[in-house]
Amino acid sequence: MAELPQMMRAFGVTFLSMFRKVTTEQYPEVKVPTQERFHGKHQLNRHPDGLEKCVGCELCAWACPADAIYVEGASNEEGDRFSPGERYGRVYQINYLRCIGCGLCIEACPTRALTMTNEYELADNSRTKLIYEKEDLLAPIQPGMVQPPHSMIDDFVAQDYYDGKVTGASAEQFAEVELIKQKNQGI
Amino acid sequence: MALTPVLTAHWDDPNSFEITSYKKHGGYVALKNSLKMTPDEVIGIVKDSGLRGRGGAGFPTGMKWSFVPQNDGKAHYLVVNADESEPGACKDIPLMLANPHSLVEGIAIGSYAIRANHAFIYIRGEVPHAIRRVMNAVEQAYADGFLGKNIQGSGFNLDVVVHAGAGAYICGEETALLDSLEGRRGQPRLKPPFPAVAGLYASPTVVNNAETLASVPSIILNGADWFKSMGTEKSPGFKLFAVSGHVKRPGIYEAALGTPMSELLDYAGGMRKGSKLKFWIPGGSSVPMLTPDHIDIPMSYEDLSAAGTMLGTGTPMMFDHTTSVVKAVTRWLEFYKHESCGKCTPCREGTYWITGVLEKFEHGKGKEEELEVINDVCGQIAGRSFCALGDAAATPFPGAMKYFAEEFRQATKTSADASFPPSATTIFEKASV
Amino acid sequence: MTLTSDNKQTNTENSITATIDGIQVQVPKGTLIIRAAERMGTFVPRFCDHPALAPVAACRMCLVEIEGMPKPQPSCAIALTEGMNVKTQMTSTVAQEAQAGVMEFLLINHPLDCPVCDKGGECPLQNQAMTAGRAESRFDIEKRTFPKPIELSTEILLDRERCVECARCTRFSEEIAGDPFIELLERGAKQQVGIATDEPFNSYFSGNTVQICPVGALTSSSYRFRARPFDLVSVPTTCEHCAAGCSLRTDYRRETVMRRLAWEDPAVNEDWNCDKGRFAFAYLKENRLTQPKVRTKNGNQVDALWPDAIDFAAKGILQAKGKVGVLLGGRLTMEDAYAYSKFARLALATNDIDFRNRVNSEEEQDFLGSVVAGSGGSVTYADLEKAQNVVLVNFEPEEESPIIFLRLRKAAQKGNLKVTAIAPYLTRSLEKINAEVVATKPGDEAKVLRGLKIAQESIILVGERAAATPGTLSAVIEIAEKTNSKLSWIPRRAGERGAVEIGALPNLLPGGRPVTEVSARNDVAAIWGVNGSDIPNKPGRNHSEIIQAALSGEIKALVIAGLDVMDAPDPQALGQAINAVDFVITLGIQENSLTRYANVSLPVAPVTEKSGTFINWEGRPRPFGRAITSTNALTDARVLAMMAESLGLDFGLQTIEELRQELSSFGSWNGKKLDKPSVASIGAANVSVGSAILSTWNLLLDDGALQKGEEHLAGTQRPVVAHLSAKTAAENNLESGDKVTISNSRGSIIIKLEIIEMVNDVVWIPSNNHDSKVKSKLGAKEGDVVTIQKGSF
Amino acid sequence: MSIKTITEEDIKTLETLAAKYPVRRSALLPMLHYVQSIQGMVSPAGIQVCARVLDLTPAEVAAVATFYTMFKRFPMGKHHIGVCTNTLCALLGGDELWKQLTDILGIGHDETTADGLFTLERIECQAACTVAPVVTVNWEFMDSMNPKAVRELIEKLKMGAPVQSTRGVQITSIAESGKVLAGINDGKYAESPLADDSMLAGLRVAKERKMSAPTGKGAK
Repeated sequence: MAELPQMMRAFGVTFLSMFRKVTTEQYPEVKVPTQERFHGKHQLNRHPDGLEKCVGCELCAWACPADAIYVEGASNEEGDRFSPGERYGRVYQINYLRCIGCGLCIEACPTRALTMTNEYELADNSRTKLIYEKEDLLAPIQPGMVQPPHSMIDDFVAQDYYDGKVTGASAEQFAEVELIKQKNQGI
Repeated sequence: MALTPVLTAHWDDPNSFEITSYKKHGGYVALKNSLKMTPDEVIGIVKDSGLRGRGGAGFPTGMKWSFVPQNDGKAHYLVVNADESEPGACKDIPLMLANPHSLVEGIAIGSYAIRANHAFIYIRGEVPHAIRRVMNAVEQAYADGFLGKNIQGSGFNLDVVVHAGAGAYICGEETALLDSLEGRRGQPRLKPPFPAVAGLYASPTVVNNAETLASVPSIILNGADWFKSMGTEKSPGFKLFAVSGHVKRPGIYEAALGTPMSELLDYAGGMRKGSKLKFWIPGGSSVPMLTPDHIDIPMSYEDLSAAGTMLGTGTPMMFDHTTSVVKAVTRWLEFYKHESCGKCTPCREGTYWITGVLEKFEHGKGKEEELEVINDVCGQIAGRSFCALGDAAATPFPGAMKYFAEEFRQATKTSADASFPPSATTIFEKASV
Repeated sequence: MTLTSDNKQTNTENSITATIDGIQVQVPKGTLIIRAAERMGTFVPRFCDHPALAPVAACRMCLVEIEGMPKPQPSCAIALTEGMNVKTQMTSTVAQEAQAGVMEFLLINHPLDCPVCDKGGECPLQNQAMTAGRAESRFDIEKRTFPKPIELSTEILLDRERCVECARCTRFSEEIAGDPFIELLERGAKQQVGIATDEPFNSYFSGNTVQICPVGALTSSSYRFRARPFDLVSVPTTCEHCAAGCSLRTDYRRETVMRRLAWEDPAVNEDWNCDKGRFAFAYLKENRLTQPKVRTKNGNQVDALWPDAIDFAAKGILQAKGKVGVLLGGRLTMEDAYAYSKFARLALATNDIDFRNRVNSEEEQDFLGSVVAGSGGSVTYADLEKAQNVVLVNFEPEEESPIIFLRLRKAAQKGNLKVTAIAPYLTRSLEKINAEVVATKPGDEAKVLRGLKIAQESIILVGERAAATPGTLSAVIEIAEKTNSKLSWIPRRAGERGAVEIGALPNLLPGGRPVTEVSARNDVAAIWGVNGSDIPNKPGRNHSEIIQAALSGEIKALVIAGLDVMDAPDPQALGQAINAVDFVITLGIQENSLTRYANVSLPVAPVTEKSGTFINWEGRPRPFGRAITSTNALTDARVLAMMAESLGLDFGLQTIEELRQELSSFGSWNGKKLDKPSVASIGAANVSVGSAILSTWNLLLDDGALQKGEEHLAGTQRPVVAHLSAKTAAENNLESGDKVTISNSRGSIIIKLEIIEMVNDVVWIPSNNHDSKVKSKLGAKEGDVVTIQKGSF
Repeated sequence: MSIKTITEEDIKTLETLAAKYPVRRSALLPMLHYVQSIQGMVSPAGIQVCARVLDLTPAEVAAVATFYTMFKRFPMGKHHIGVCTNTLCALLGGDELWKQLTDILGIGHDETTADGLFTLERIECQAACTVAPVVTVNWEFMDSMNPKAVRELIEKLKMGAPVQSTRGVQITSIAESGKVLAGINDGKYAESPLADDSMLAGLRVAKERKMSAPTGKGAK
């Protein structure tokens, strides 16, 4: 019975494993956080007053090796402003069937408008649903922000936004958006 | 050397600007004599005299005249550059105030020599008083038959128009002046073609400084040898030296070229009381500055050139020990920035840049490494700009750094006004404040 | 290495040898250093330099070292001379440092807004900053800023922060276009491009400034922020607007045309094009027809499948065979027009075909058949540039063929061209080509021409409006022959010359062959694979006659293609004709009043979606390929081929290759041509106080169908005013600024009056701008008498 | 302030100015001087008029008008006060005078007082360095100024009291000098003294020290 000790050793492995921590993930019941820098779903960020950071420059689209991003710019007009400065991204689409999560788009973004979240649940049963539109990608309005379109903060120029001088929406901006809301309800 | 009043000889005559006074002292005889010669003979005398342009560049006048093509069937023009705007220069305007007829006569002789029937006197617009005197002189000369049709029965016709500028230093550059005279923005033109071939209205044109032309009648009258008996071999003749600054008696001193600065300073009564010379500039802000060490330098084209500077307009500015070099240089650069025409990149952007940085130094906020940047920027302008204005703008700073680098380093900590209180620099009498 | 302008043997007398970067070069005398270097493969960076503009050496970017010269020199302004030794940035640190210095200066005040700048990605400043710029800026004081952008016109925007003051735009406007409406303002660091407070940059050539701007300072409203250059697909195309035949570059993305640019073509448009050619393409998207429609028995138009629509159409015209008229517009490609020409003769057995949807006459038909068709390139752009004398008859170059205007201006600027214009007055554009005007009343052209001393071997350019006044074209031929002058006919639309060449006229078969000549018919029949007798031998009806015949019932069906009803000489009559006939087939790209009337409306491809050829006024073929390939739009020729097939004909022409093959087999016609017209002039009408002779032409920018949808461009239209001479105005008690009513029995136009120096008894108004719509409101043409009256009714 | 309109009479004057030159466009600077003397500025309307007379586009005229600093695109006051703050004048007291004038008048560079009396401008070198620091009134020179003289000058101008320029004419208004600059002689060339001390400084020393130029053939 020279094999017995060997067998025992083998069973020992099994036995000890019973006390090890299980590695099975209980997804989707339990969602394990990703690594901090995981390349997940994209997000289009906002300035602290709610204006969009995206200027519609298409550099992300140009950088994308998978041709997954489509952007169309447009002019900010007085009374119809979405970002500081002259230009904003009117159309913004990311096709997650194509996206390879490489993050080159993030590096290309000149305004830090585009970043990646840790959100990884990017599956669906329809191809069209996997083309995310701008509203799917925009960061939510946080307290202190107002939903564009609205003006820049009084006396501020676009550069002030890039210089980080904006900390939140001003009273005028709140009032402006409120006024528009009321007008729309009136109609 | 000595003072040689020729142009200024009769300025103390209460009516020196009237034709009667001018004629009394031999005025317009030179014109009559010239009209008896052939144009080429007139050019010959001026060539022989070695007269060099008094506007700054010092180009031989006779040679300039001889470049004009003859018998080409085109109209020729003589244009007088009386756009005196160089910081420090103040000789043409006093000349036109006190003795405008010498200029008018010079124009008539010059026009005859280059076969021009049309002359223009381009005077900067900020001096209506001088313009009045010149307009009057021209009218008087017409009335006495020294201008107009068939001058003195010679068959030579000449019309002279007095034309006022409107505030642009760049119009002192001859091609910019021509553009301005054509009713355009005074921006310099591409050369070639040179004005002698295609100048005003694309016709052969000579552009002469006012003092240059005013010197011509005396040369015609007294001969080239007389003229050459004054001055040095390469810088013959007399010149109006306008000495300004912290001297006892600022003013116009007409002396032979080559007169040492120390001598001129002596005529001007020396530096003001209790002060000592810190630096001086021989001929306008566009030429590099000198120090008291150079005070014995002869004021001639060649000697100043050898000293690394230039005669320029021959109008020395003398600054005493109370003066902040940083402030002086900053102001000059502000001037060049203001006067840059904008046509070429180095001058337009370079003056904007240097001025911005120098202003920090003036307020004691410069950084030492920026001195190197300014120096580089000056190097990027010099020799690369379209016209000489860029070169001029790149002159004051390196010139000042050569002698006063320490003062600029000081200006990284202390403002110019703190280091050199303005109250000491001003020349007001206590009583007048 | 030898560099010469062409492959001809180098003429040593006119060439010089010099050294650039150690390489010996031989170039023609007068070649600028920058060009010589470029041709040997060394690109010297530059901003202000442009080969078509006079050198200014302002930007100083192109500084190079020249042996023997103490300072670096601008290579854009100095011609290479014998033995000169030049070192560019490739071999000289002096040059390299000088260029780096200038680049640093250019960038100190330049905003860092490349991501939002329309030029980003195709920007010379951006590119050269990569080759000659520093990685980091040493400039840390405040940048110069300006509010941005400002509108120079409704079409052109200016961002002054981005401007590098190279003055290309202002020099272009002054030197090339002759419209110095933009200028450098202010001075020094504040210098900026701008307009006068009360006069916008409304030049017909303003778009070129956007293209030649080496930075993103000038942008166009229509393209602003619409796409990035790196996201566009560029294809070479030919402009479909006028008969100039400009080469264009069409940039599209996702099957939508984003912008159009001038494509350099030295023989035709050089570096330029006009704003209409550049900006007027929004119509491609307006009211596009995508589906065939047929009218059902109950009178409704419904969508139909192609085979059904084709069958329906074929049946409709079969019923009317022999009584079908074909009305075409002047904008068809040569290939498509040819298909109509063949279809009319073979399928419809008729010569009732005319492409002239505008003023026309039998005299003109004969003129086109005898002088224009098959004449090849009798006059070219190069001829115009070299010409000594040019006579313009009923032709306003800047409005009716702007590239001819640019060539004439170029020649006039050089000072050796004398232009004489037979026109009612000296327009501003005629002034810009130093033209002399022989003030002529419409109708008197023939008389004036005959009385004029015209130099031998002149060039005579006659416009399409000559058809309006009987005898003019006859006189033009007569004078051209008498003075041994070259004669060229300048139509307004891109397709007209091609339509003449392929015989889309009642009296012509392809290649200038008269329908009346039996050998001509046999020639054509052989190619078409039919008998000569199958081709109708009598001249057909022209546009006006077809309409008359439709009204009288002699014509029962109409095939209408590429035609805008508002262009018709009498839109009202055309409308009535359509109502009168039994069956109407329209082929077009847009839904409009015509297609809505049709029994069958068939959508066809616009120029961007097909290949084709326009023959420009010179007779020069301007072939172009298909830009947008993904749509299923069919060409007119393909639709006709389908219809012919449905009629059981062996028609061919299924593909563009097949079409071109067939066209090339025609060769030239050496037989008898049509007789030259010899029509007597009746002279200008006599008018009394209260009436005047109408003079009118289409302005380049007007309310034409192909300019629809481009508001920015429309904003640069010229002011709409009527012109009268001081005498005529006084007789009618009118003053400048008054409102004047111009009317006839049909209707009236109310328009502001501007009194100018012009021939008496004539009133001039634009043909198709705002309220001044001569055809639809008056149904009148040049030379007609109208009533003039102060104020409105 | 209402801007005067340019009359038919003025246009005739502009025409005569244009006629003085072999090429009419040369008269543009004089014409703009004239327009400015009428309107107190070069207004868009003034630019239009010049453009019409010379057959130029308004942009071409604006390009010229904006290049030269003497042409103002805002309405000037009755008197234009210039203070030279270029190096030499500034150091010798120009800066001090500038500060003083801004204080007294309460305005800065290229600004006009509310009463429409004064427009103040920092000006560059006036070619009068021998009489620094220099202040100009309507471009007539006030040589060798000092704070006290500046105070008196402004007071006199405010009161409408006569002020004589040291080199030029009695001060009237900026409109006057504009006409002279346009080339219209007002005949006031002899109104001021011939020359000041600085101009005669050299001659006086020469006479004092018995110096002279060599004698030539001279006028016989």
